[in-house]
Amino acid sequence: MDELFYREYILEHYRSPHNYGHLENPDISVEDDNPLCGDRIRVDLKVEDGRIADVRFEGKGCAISQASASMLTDVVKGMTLHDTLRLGKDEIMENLGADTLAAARIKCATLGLKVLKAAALRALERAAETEGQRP
Amino acid sequence: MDELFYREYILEHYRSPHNYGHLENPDISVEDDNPLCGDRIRVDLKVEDGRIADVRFEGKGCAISQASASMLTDVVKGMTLHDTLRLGKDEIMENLGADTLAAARIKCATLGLKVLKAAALRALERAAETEGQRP
Amino acid sequence: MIAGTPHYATDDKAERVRADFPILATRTSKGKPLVYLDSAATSQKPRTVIDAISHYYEDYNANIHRGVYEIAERATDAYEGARKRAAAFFNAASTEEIIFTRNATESINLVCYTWGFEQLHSGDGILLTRLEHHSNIVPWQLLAAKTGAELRFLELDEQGRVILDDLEEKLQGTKLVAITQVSNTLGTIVPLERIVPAAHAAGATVLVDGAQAAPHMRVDVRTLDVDFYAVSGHKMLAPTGIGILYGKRALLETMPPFLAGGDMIRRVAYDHATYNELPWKFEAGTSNIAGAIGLGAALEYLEGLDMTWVREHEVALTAYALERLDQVPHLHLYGPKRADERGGVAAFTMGDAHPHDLASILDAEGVCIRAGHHCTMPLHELLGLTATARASFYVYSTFADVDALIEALEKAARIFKL
Amino acid sequence: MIAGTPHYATDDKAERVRADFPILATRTSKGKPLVYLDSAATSQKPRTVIDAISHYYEDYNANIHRGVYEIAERATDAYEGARKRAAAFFNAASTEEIIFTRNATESINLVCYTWGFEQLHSGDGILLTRLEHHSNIVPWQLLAAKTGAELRFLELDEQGRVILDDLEEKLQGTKLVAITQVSNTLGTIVPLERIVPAAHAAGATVLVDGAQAAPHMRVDVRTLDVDFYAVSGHKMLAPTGIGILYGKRALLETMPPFLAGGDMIRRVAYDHATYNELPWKFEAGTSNIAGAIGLGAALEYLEGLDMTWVREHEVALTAYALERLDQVPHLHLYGPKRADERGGVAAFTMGDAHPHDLASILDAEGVCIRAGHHCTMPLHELLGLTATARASFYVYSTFADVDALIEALEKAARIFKL
Ligand SMILES: Cc1ncc(COP(=O)(O)O)c(C=O)c1O
Ligand SMILES: Cc1ncc(COP(=O)(O)O)c(C=O)c1O
Repeated sequence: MDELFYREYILEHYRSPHNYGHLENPDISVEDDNPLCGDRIRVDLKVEDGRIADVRFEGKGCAISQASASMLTDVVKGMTLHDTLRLGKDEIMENLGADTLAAARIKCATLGLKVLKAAALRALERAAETEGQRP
Repeated sequence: MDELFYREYILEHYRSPHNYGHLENPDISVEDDNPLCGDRIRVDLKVEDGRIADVRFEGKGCAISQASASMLTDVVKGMTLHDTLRLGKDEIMENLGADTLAAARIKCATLGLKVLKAAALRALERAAETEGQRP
Repeated sequence: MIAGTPHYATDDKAERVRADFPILATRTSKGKPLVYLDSAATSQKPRTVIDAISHYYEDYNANIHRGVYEIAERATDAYEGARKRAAAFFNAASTEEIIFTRNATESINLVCYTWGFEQLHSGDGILLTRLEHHSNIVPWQLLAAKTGAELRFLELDEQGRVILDDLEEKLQGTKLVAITQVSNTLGTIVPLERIVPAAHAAGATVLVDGAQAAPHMRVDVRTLDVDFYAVSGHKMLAPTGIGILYGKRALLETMPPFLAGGDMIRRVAYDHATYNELPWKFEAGTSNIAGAIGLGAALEYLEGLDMTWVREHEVALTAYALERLDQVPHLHLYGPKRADERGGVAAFTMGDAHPHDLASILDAEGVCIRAGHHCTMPLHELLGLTATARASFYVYSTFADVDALIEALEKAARIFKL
Repeated sequence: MIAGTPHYATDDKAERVRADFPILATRTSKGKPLVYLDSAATSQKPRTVIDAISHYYEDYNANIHRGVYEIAERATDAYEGARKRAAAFFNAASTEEIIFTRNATESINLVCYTWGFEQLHSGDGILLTRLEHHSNIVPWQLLAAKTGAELRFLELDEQGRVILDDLEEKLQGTKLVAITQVSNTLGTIVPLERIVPAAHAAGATVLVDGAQAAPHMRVDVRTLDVDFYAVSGHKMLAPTGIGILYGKRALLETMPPFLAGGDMIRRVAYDHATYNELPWKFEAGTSNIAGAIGLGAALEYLEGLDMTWVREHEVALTAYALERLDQVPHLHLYGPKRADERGGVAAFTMGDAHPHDLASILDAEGVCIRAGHHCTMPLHELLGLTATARASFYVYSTFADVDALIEALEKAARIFKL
């Protein structure tokens, strides 16, 4: 791993994460951790018309997991739930400005995405249920 | 191990063991086996004045264990119990006419000796007890 | 030996295979070439396996799963890569179904201690065959003694083949069928394709002891539909100290952990712990990392040989061995008469020459065979024997090895004046 | 670094030792020399150990204990020779007290499953320290959950040293004391010489987790008077997949077997079995033969180095590391302050730079450290941490390695703008 990987903006996101905190009455709230290193992230979503109207995250862990989650929240605000499900490792690495990362650290980098996708999936499920309940 | 090791007289002892069978009313009878290969030997002793007055053995197993036991009975007949306790691997190997033997086979070769010594020891113990009981 | 028979087709390749096994070029202390006919006890190792181990220690030795640095990543990838290869080799549904153990014995004990002690109760039947190795008898005896479960046995016919006539009957009340796929003594191949469906229909779970099958034939755990499958690496070109337990995921998931400690946990507090996901839940403490990497190399080598050829060669060689052994006076051979009904082992006795004496005389000729009960004491007792001599083959065994065996046996016969 | 200090006396030898370890001459993919500071996770292997393994596979690979032929004899002698060496190394009363296992984790579990489940009952105390590795916590949690025995803990002072003031009190009703000799996280050396006699006086049995002690200092099980002692080979220059359980013979003899199968039996019938003598009663199935032989070579190598020097060098190196780490701004070091009160591990945090980030940045410099909970999650929680960075040393570690560590940490501090 290149030392340059820890670019200034990554440390900025780590120390001053965007969209940090929680939403009042979120539609969805999902939390997960990476048992290998103890990193933990919670994501709150407000959903409107199949889009992420608002997002907050909270977490603790290494600079990579926290900065990556912070950058991700910027990216997904306003995105459709379906589009967030299409996000992958590549987009995360691009956000971080990294070519490669040790496998153990990739799990750090993608923890936020994992939680976000779980949240989006749950939102879609819930929408399908509501749909089914219509008369 | 040298093929020559299986000399004719060893096979003779194997097929026509000396002092084979059992004694009527032996003073001591001890049986043991070699769990690794299943060889088994029983030795009966008649003891008089601290000497082996008569000996028989019975057993099953490989040529080395059975021939070695057979030859041993010839050697110890008339010997004092104390002297039999001094017999060791070297005497056994000399009986067999062998310089070396694989460790696993040495256990075969010395099984008879092991049983005989156990019998001699028991005879000596018993003598000591009788001694102790004398008025 | 008739030149140009189909035998020789497979044998040419075996001759080439030999060059990959450094030990086969050595000589005994008496200067005799090594004729290794004890592969059922443990196999020899190809250069590629030996090198995989050295390479790990010389180049990227590190503990796995938690290291951030480069060699730790490489070690983790190699270890988990071996698991992927094993999953593919046995056609498991996923790597979660492949647990690394020390050997087949530990694999069977793992099932016994976790699934067995949870699932078996007083009166439940455990169905074995009369062929079983001690490792697939004694754990179930201990379990039976503690739980009140009872052992039952499928009997053998005069050729040592498993009698299936009363299978349905014996399956009544049977909760576990624990059977070998290939007997390490008689060579019998057990017809799993008949037993497994019947066992499942009767509601029993099936554990197969694959120690003697996995090295020698293509094993597809999903086609066989076995619930558990136990493997020893050292019998299939891999290092000592590494084995596999395959288990169906649905079963493994319900089982409590076996050994407890590092790596098998998810979270630990002083007063309680939660467990890791499959397969790591069953791998406590630092694994035999080099062993697993060596096993991966062994499976890769076997794939290169092609398991179809492995079995073809074994059948050809066994057929030749049976034919030649049959002609040795006073030699009595045990097990099925047809080579295609057996694995590459031939257990025999010869007149009143005790198997240990035979093995010693053969040793002097550089011919390595096993003598004793081969960890099937009860089967020997059933056959009225305490010991047999056993020659066994593998991918590097050749028709010439069989010839050397026969020649040495003829010498033994002369010594014993048979 | 002051030239001519006593440090350098031991360091000269360490520099020579390095030449015996092939991996230490390698470079990372970025071309950096390897600075391996993760020996508490697993040690590197000297040429002699790697060669002992290859030599076995290339020259005398065979299964042990039952083979009559020459290479089987040689393999048996080498395997049992390793046991003799281990008995001498730890000053056991006899080879019967040395059981080969996979690792320290299995050694502890063996005691838990056999001695533990037989001897511990509802309400019995199991006394641990707050330092324990998961491998010496989770087995006892499982036992406690099944038997109703209860876990107790010796607390730590602010330097992570074990508080003994309430030892007598906590020993009341304690049947088993299961403690580490050296903490793999804080480095704390636990005063066995005070705990063991008190435990025995209170009627308790003592198991010591020697995973981090055996590699680093002379361990004499008879002087320590411990009842059980668990060792991992891979942390003391030996291959992966081999460990030792030392147990006092009188205890081992009363214990039921653990894993069941080949080699651990004396006789087997279909319905019952009798067990082999010590130590084989506890070694079921084909052992990690190459692993044991490699362990023998490792112990021989360590004897050659002299365990007194090993410990001296560790103390000198640790003292130097503590001194230098202490000067790094924002770095917080955990554990005892005096080098002679600790083993060669240094766990630390640095400002708000997460240990994983530190390890990644150090990795780019070729410096291998561990980041995480080091399998002591509860201890980390007690310290209010989720992770630490840890550097650890062994016989091939040098003052130059410490310098490389400090330099890399200073770089990390610059990146993190600490
Ligand atoms: C103190 C301590 N105990 C036990 C263990 C477990 O060792 P292994 O994983 O080799 O079983 C370790 C190794 O991490 C350790 O440091
Ligand atoms: C049929 C069978 N099962 C189980 C085993 C046990 O294998 P291991 O000793 O490698 O655990 C063997 C090996 O001898 C075997 O032949």
